[in-house]
Amino acid sequence: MSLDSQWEPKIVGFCCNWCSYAGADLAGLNRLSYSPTVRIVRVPCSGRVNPAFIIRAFQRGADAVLVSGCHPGDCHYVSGNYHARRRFLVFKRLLEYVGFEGERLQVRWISGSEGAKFAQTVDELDRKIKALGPNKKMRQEPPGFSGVKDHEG
Amino acid sequence: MDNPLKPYPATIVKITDETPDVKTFQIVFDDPGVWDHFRHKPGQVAQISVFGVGEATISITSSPTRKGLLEFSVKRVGLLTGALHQLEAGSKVGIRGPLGNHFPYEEMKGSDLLFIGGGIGLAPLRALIDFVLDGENRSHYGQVEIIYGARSAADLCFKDDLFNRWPHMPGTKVYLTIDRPEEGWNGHVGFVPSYLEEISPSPRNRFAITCGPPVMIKFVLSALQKLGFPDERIITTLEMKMKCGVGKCGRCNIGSKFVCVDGPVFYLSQLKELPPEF
Amino acid sequence: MKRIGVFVCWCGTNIGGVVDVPQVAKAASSFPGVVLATDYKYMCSEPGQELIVQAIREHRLTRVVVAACTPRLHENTFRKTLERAGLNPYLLEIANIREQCAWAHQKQPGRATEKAISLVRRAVAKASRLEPLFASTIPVTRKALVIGGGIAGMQAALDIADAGHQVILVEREPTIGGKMAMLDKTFPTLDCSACICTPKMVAVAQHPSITLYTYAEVEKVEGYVGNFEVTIRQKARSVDHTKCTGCGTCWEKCPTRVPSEFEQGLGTRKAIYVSFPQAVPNKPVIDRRHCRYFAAGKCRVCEKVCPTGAIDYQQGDQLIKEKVGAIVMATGYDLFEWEKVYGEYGYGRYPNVITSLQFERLINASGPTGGKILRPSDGKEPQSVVFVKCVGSRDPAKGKEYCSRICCMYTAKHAHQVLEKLPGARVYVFYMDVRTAGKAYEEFYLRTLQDGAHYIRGRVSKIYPEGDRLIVRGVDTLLGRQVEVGADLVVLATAVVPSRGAAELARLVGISCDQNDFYTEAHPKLRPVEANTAGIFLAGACQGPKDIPDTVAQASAAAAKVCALFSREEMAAEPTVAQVNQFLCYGCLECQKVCPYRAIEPVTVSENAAGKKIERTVASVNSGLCQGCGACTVACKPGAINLKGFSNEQVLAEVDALCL
Amino acid sequence: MRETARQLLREREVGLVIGYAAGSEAYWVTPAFIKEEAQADRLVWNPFCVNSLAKYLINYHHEPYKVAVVVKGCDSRALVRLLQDNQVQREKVVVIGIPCLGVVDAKAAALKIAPGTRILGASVTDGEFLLQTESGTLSLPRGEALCAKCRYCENPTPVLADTLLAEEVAAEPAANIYAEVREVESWPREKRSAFWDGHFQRCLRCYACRNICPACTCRECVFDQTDPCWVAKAHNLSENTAFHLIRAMHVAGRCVDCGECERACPVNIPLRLLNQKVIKDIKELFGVSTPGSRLDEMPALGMFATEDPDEFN
Amino acid sequence: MSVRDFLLTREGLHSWLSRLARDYPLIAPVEEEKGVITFKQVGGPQEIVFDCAPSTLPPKEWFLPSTEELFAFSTAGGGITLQEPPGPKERVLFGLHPCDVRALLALDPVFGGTYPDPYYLGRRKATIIVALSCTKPGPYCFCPAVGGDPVVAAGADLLLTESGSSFAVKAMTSRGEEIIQRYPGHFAPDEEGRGERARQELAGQLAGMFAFLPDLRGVKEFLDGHFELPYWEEVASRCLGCGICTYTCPTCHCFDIFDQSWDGARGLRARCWDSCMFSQFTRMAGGHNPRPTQKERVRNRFLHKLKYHQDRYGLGGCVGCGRCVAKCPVNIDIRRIIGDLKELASHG
Repeated sequence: MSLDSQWEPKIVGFCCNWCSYAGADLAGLNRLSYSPTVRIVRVPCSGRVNPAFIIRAFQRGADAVLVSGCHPGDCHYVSGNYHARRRFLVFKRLLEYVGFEGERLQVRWISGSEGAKFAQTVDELDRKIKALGPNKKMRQEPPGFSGVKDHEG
Repeated sequence: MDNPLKPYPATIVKITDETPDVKTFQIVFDDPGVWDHFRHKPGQVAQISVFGVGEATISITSSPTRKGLLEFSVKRVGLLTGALHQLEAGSKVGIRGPLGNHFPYEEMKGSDLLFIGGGIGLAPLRALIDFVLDGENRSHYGQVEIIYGARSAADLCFKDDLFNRWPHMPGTKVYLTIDRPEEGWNGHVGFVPSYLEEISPSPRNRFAITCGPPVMIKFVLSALQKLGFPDERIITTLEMKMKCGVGKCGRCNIGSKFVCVDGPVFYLSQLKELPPEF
Repeated sequence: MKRIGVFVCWCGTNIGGVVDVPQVAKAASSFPGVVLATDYKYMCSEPGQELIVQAIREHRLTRVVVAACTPRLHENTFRKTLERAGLNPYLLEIANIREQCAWAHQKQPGRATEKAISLVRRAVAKASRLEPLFASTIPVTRKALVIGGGIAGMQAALDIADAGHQVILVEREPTIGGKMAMLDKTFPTLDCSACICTPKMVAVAQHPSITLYTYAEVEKVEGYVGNFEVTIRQKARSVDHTKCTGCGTCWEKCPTRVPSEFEQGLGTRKAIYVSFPQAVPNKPVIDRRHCRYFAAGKCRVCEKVCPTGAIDYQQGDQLIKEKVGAIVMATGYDLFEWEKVYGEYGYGRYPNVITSLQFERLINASGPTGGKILRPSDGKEPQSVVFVKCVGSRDPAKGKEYCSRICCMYTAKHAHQVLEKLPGARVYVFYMDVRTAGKAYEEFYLRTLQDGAHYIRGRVSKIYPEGDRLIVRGVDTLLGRQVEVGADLVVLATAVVPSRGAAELARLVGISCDQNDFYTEAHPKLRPVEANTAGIFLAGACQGPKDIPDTVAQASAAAAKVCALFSREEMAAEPTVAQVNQFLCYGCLECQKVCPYRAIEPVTVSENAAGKKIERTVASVNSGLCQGCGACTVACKPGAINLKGFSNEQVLAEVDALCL
Repeated sequence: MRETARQLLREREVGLVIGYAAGSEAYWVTPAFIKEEAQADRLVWNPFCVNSLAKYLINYHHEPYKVAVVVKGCDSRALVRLLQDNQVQREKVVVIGIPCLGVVDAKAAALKIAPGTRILGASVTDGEFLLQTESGTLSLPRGEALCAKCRYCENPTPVLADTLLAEEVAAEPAANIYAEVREVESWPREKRSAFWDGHFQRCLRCYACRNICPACTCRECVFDQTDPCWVAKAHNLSENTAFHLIRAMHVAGRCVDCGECERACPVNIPLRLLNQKVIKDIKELFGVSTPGSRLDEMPALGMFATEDPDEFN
Repeated sequence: MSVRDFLLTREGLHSWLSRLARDYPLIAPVEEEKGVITFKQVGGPQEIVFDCAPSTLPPKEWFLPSTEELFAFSTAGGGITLQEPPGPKERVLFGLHPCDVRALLALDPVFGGTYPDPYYLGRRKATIIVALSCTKPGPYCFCPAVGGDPVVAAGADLLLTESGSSFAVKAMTSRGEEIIQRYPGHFAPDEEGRGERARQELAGQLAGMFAFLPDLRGVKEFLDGHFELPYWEEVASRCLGCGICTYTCPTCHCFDIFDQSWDGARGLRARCWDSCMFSQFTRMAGGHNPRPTQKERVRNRFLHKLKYHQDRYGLGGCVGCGRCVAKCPVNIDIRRIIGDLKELASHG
């Protein structure tokens, strides 16, 4: 993908059904305008988000990933977000360690009443990623003649 | 085949439900010219591609005498066969083949033939059965007897052939059995090997060709030996995981033989020479 | 291929005014598996739904994607639509193109359309991976267990029993009644506590549907919602209650006196005792720790005097197994052990520094002083009484961070009572804030002020003796100066904490506690009386400090929840639960550790491995307990445990589709 | 060791002893599976006994007999993890612990020891490994020959053993175990990225790192699954990176820092540097110890504390 | 017949390689990472490692890439279009040792035969092979034991042998001759047979330098008659089941075929290396596995090297490069295996 002015970031969001997805709905309900670059996958809980999902998103060309769940203590499932918190503290550091820009993985606690926070988070992320440009780490092109390694390539 | 790894584009024209987990796919090549050099022989297999999912090795169940189309009976067991089962008539697939060796139909000329099948194992036999029964080929062979069994009546494949076609062909007998008694079944009940012993066909001037689940094959082979069939006239087919189908990818070897090119058809005498890794 | 139908909704102009709906439908028609893509003004309307039903039939659709408003709104609506067309309701996926697209990107219609297409692509990808799901049903044993026989437990038990269900009430003390039975009056109405509490106790005892186990504890809880198996330990009373008539001869004659728990140590009881005269059951138990016979092997006075031969020294603990469908936790509270940390208040060394609950006994007509306010050290009437609030509450350094909620009101009540009973006495109340949220509470507090109580805003820094009096030193933060008050009696409003053993009980029952060991409700707003484990409900102060009306309200609410559960013989379980692939599971049981619902248990499976029969341990999900959070799926390395409806395959396919 | 093995086998206390036998070169050993007393003489213990043997126990999980296994301190952590994960039953294992002064990096030794050399005996001093060969004594300076994982050893003495074959060795005061990790952390992002890309693109996906790893005990690994396909089979930088990152997360909280992955890697990918990063972060973030060092401490990512650090508000 | 032997000075070699790198993709051993020598395209001679013996990974990657596209497919628009990738450009592979060349000869019949594999054969045809005689065996080399010779490289186009300050060059094929003619001025005809002498001299020196040469005599015959041996269990108990031995082996050729597609409509079919050491290698969709335990898998690999390849193609399956010996993390050493089998054979 070229870095021309046409480029828009591709951001995959994982939102828990009970808080953050509702927060995103609320943002819309309140007609808060935010960048359309984030596209959400609904999951029951932030604790359902496997780091492998995020890796896959980066492989497939996502420029950033947003994981969002209930605030600690408010998890619909009691402790899912606490597990998620531990996991993503570690995973984010690992991503940075192997050379990702840390901003490309955002984890945020957004409650069902925080429509504005959702919109703001998305816009902030969008701005950051626009400044960083497209993600190149792990990015694959759709399978065709250049999808896999070939020495003669 | 200038590139043995590249399939011919083809289209499913008809799908028949054989049993709850077996479907028969009628497939024609998109380029009718392919048929002229495809020229499969009974017993050979082909790779069916579902693009985006992969390939599976399936025996060709239609006789080459049925020109212009191929039939494959596929049992749903894994990812690819599962994907295949979801396709509908009109779907595009790829066909790579024909692969492997074939039943020694030339050598069998002049002999009686005894087919012993179990479950989906009738599929490769059917290619030879129809080949032998079709047109003028019939005159080259003696009696044709088919012993076939399945877990239940519903699990019998090719019911039309079994009940409506083969029994009415000259010099042809069909013996059916199912594993357990069930309502509405008046036929034989019991496992194929014991039914074979009951029928006790004479080994004289007769080839026995068997295919079915590994356990069945094991007991059928010993039953046939007990009946006096020589190893050189007992023929079976083997199934191994295959990828390339052309003897290169390395996974279907039994000793130094590759099932994909040296098989799938083996005489018992050959099997006895192979290490027991199948 | 799956035959997928895509239905794009205009939602009038809500979606259609921003997103180019026909273009979305057109784009969707080219997605893999899509055999029909169409649009309609209002999909959720009757004709809209009919359109879907017709299309499912006509095009033999096997999966349906509706692109419309948030699934939180109409997922159920459209599931029913699918059902009407004969399709499994879970073969539906919704693309949220209203809240999360049209409404949020009104100013960028072009990009909104682009995003809508992407969201529909995601939904199609997920739809093609959807599998039919079936709600399973769980049989429900319509019998409830209530743990704790205080006002919360009694109320819950009575409500459930009145609805026609069997109830087992377990109380670890020899009597039910709990803390409320100890109180003198209740604020703000100043009703006699005993007068409203003891009839409840009797009602419980006499209710034909309530089985009462006092002096008993829950030992083990197995099973899951609708199907718990509970083991109750009936502690040895050493008295055969079937023979005992409660005549009282034994405790009259018993030679051993020990401080009474019921009197908060201000009075005594015997080694064979009933806690208080109105106890239910009104039959004694022997406190073996203090009984001479059990301690020294001699005495047997009670046995000798008992007219019915009810004394049974040989009696042992009994284990009782009960099957119940629901459990109500009503374990109440205890007081914060201020003696351990408040050195500045004398570590409990000064007899005239007492807790509010002791004060309740002191002022209670049936209490050790017959309702006279006499100070413990010398039995004199105090002339100056100092109340100190927030002892252990709102004190993260020494006690608890939280507010105990009831102290402001009962201290006002106590102040009022002192001023009423001891005319001329001075009353000082040290406070941080006065919180009087409740019907007629603020009015009551103001009355106490009018009565003449001195409220001093500030913490007490030290209490020390001077002669036979105490000096209470504190700061009046309103005046900004130090104050010292002489006191004959100091009453501490100590923090409310979960009753002793609450955390262990939580572990045993399988629910979770917060950092203060109060039981955690399933949702702080929407499910305040349910524990996080299905079938377990919370009533009263075990969930957090609360006063009697709130406790009773919560108890009745919990009872209502239990009755709702018991309204059918079977309950439907959500089918979006975790499921174990036993082939992949290698039995590390990491999933069990992260499951907040105790829905995962190890089971042993036997299988053939290289010709040998072996047994291995694998995880197994109880779909009755599983709530579908999916925490286990990420804890599982090989992906052996998967979540139906949000499976690994589905989420990966969604990610793939969104990135295209 | 031989005596212990002989005794265990003689008294039928165990049906199998897993230990080390001499390898085909002086600086290699090979795992030995001794079932008969007479075979016990094949067992050796020398500074080349680097392999972790604990994971082999899984293969004998269903055997009726007990198995004895030789473990060093680092290997004992692996054993603890296997016990915690129910992959090994404690009552079916006899743990022969060897307090260890450090083992030799075979790659370094191979530069000093000619192929075909026979080692007659070995000893360890503060500064060197001394090897008796047919042609005299050979010295390997500790600084050059010591295995990287032994430079800072948290458990020179096994944390779990039924018998110890030598005097306990005290752990050195905690040094800067993660100096290399911190070094990489301190690099500019581009440098880190290039560094790991360079390594990951070389990966052959031979899965030796996984197969040798005591934290990898799945019956079927996600990387071998085709539905869902977590990581494609294709060998390229993207898939290889995905492989290594997912693997790092799978062993997060389980990796005992035995260094076997790095040793096994045929193309010298510094895998320990990757896994140590995770160990270090988990320790710093959640205040736990190196996995496997305590039987009562379970994997950190399988639990939580409400007061865990939070960066996600 | 034209002259086939030439001499090349060290400087000449460097300038020739520089020219080659300009004219062709030039592939040669480079030290990719400390201690890891692999064949990579180079910009010039300065990047090349000349004295590796042998490289960490074999050059087979250039004929059977670890991952390679077979064709791209598209089912968009109702039909199917398949498109194969373009064939490789002509390139020069420099620095193969004789064992590596022998390994290619062992692979040729696998990919040729009744079903010629256009991908492998295309690469083979496009590759000019310049081999280099060994000047010193690697620590685990044992090619003489399996019929190899460190100074003979039948199958290469050119063979270079270091001799003092210069290299003896032997054109083994007409293609080799052509390439020499294409670079006049670099090669001096060797009319006095210096090259031959140098090679013989080197062969003499090398003969005693192999640390361990297992005796293969009678081993295949023994294996012909003994499939079931408890010995394999012992080997398997140590084996980790990783793919190191097969991936570093210059003659292992197993591969897997898989499809890759993000949307099911467009994608590609590719193959990548696979290993008979992996448990799922032979496991069928229904769950049956003809080689269910590591014992069968280990046995299959060694029988493949020592017997099956010979049976099928009349060629040895092991060329004695010692790569698997060097890299096996649990020291399963084929030299020892051969020795052990020999011993088992002698004990009947």
